[in-house]
Amino acid sequence: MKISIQINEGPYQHQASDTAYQFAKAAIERGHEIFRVFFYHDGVNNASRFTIPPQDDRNIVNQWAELGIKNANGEPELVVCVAAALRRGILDESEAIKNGIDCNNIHPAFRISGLGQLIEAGIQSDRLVVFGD
Amino acid sequence: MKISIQINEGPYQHQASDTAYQFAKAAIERGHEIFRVFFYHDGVNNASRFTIPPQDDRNIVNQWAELGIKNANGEPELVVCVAAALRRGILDESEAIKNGIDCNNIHPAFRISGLGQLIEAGIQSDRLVVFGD
Amino acid sequence: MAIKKFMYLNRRSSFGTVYAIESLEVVLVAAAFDQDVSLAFIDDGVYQIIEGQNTNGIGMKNFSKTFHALGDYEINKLYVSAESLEERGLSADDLMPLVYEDEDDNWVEKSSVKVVSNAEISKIMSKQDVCFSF
Amino acid sequence: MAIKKFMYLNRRSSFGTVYAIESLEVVLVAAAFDQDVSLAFIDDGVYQIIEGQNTNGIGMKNFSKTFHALGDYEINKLYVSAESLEERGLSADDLMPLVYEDEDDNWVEKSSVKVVSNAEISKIMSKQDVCFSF
Amino acid sequence: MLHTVNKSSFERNSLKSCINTIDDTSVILLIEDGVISATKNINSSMIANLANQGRVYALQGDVEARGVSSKLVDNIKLVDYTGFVDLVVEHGTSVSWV
Amino acid sequence: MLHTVNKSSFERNSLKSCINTIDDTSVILLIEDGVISATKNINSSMIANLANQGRVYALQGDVEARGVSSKLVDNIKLVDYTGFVDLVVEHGTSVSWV
Repeated sequence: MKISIQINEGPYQHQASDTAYQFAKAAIERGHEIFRVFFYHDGVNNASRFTIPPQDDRNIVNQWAELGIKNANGEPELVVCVAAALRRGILDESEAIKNGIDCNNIHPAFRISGLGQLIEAGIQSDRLVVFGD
Repeated sequence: MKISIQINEGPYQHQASDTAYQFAKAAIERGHEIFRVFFYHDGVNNASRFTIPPQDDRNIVNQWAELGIKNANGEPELVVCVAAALRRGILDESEAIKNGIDCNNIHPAFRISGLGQLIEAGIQSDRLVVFGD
Repeated sequence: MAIKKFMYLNRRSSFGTVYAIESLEVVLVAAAFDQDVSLAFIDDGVYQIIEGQNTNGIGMKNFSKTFHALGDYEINKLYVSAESLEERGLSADDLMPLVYEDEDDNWVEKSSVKVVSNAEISKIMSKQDVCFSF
Repeated sequence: MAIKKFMYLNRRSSFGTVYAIESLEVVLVAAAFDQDVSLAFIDDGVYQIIEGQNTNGIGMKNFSKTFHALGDYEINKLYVSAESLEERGLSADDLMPLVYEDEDDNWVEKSSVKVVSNAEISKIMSKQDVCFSF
Repeated sequence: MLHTVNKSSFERNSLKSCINTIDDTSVILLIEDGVISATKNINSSMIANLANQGRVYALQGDVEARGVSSKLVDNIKLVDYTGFVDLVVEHGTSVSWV
Repeated sequence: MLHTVNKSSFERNSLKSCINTIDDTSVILLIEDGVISATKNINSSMIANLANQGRVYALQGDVEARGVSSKLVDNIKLVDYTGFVDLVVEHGTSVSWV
């Protein structure tokens, strides 16, 4: 089955991203396809390549990245909502340049796109599961 | 009176930072001293200089910065907990270099420091008010 | 492409958290996709469409007017829990008069807001393909 | 410098949100400041110190053992709401046996956990100079 | 003491816990979504008595934002942010029921 | 349908709202702090009947993390993350009571 996931909360503060990750991993192991993971609200903070958790703790951003969720064109299907991301300071190279900021902080396993990608995930997938606060 | 503030949530997702800002502004206008604002948990995300809210919305990070809360040595007293910040990807230059990251994202009106600064704020201030989820 | 039924479940009030405004942003985008869209307002979500919101005192954007735009996008199924209203001492009269023009009925202006029981919301929910919660 | 009375108010369980572990991190730092420290566990906060937590299944750090270290830092006033325990079907026997050695009483090992009524927590709270909530 | 509550009594248990724990001299300030608890609703009995004693405040900006100015329980005292600051100064230790 | 609830019935109203709204064929999966509602406590009557009908699941990892394995209401079905995936696949549309 094609399953998509929406994540509304950032890493560490709430368990949402942890649970969603365990769910996505289990779904893949079960032979399902994760069509897309859409990071919305504070969920966009899961995409920061700047996170440095303590050594004895899990690295949530890297866990997501290592799942390697991509589409047939090899593009990441860990998708970060652009409006929510800008509001919270998650930038890719193009948004950084556009806004005159010297640097980006998005992890390369993620990509920034519009809210239409969430609707599309709902249309294209057999199931959509939301994880939030 | 000396008043300190603890903020547990990031910008936009929760009203906590907005309310704390309005409170701090009113306290200063009332002639009180804001001894320190300590950003903990997701509160550290208030310190990102990368945030770009929509043009018709408030810029919470800049609002805090414009309050210009500093100590007698001219150092910012908008203090971000280092452990919480690293976990969530808020870095100053020194932490970025130490962790091999090419860039920092902290707004210059804030500084990163340890949890001891929160305890010290509790000791030194006449009042401490917490804003959270 | 088959039309899917999408429900947006709104359970929180507007300014304490960002969920309400960012939910509305999704709904407006969804309008472009020609799907079947319903909004459910239960629990404190009913406060999202209460009449007379004024954010001057809190320095935040008053986006409640944006709900009036939904009708123009043919989003006109806003289900409000009667029980949630009643528990909160509210009635349908306290809500914003959100309307749409019915193209199948000579463009007559009709109300988009339907106050229904939880049992009815349950039935409507059961027919959805996708439920977004914020 | 005068000693101040600090209370840490814990109202949430351990793994659903980060507040519990980051609160404990503050308490451990506070120990170095020689202030008077009390911890209150009410509502779902009582689950923070329940015996037998095992996080193997959720991929998160089990920091519950860290509570055992508090006694070594002379943090030995852990007040647990009797009403909160009872509502949750729990009793003092379900809690971790957290102890300290009393330097004023020949280093006898004593319990750091005191199950008290909300009325008693209220009295203790009234005497605090600072209350941290997470 | 000053106790602040920032969530609706419908969504969370924080107001109930606060009321269960405060002493006779404490006051409550409802802020953010907490002002929903200042309205006449099925939970109003939780605060009606305290309000009659003049011990319940609500942040005016939050009340107006939520469109409930005309629906408040009797004897709730409205304050602005300056009033919030004054309450913090007057009432000693602050406890946030976040 | 599958309804997930991730908060304790003591802290929030989400379980109550879920139960008030679901139809007779829906099942509930308690995850994260939601598993607290799977324990024997003063709120247990909310789910006891649904559990007896075999319609209440709880995520085992979350139950064990919170140390409440021995305190569950009768007939709660424990699942791991794979079981969670299977519930999503079997029960059609998922609703998250976040």
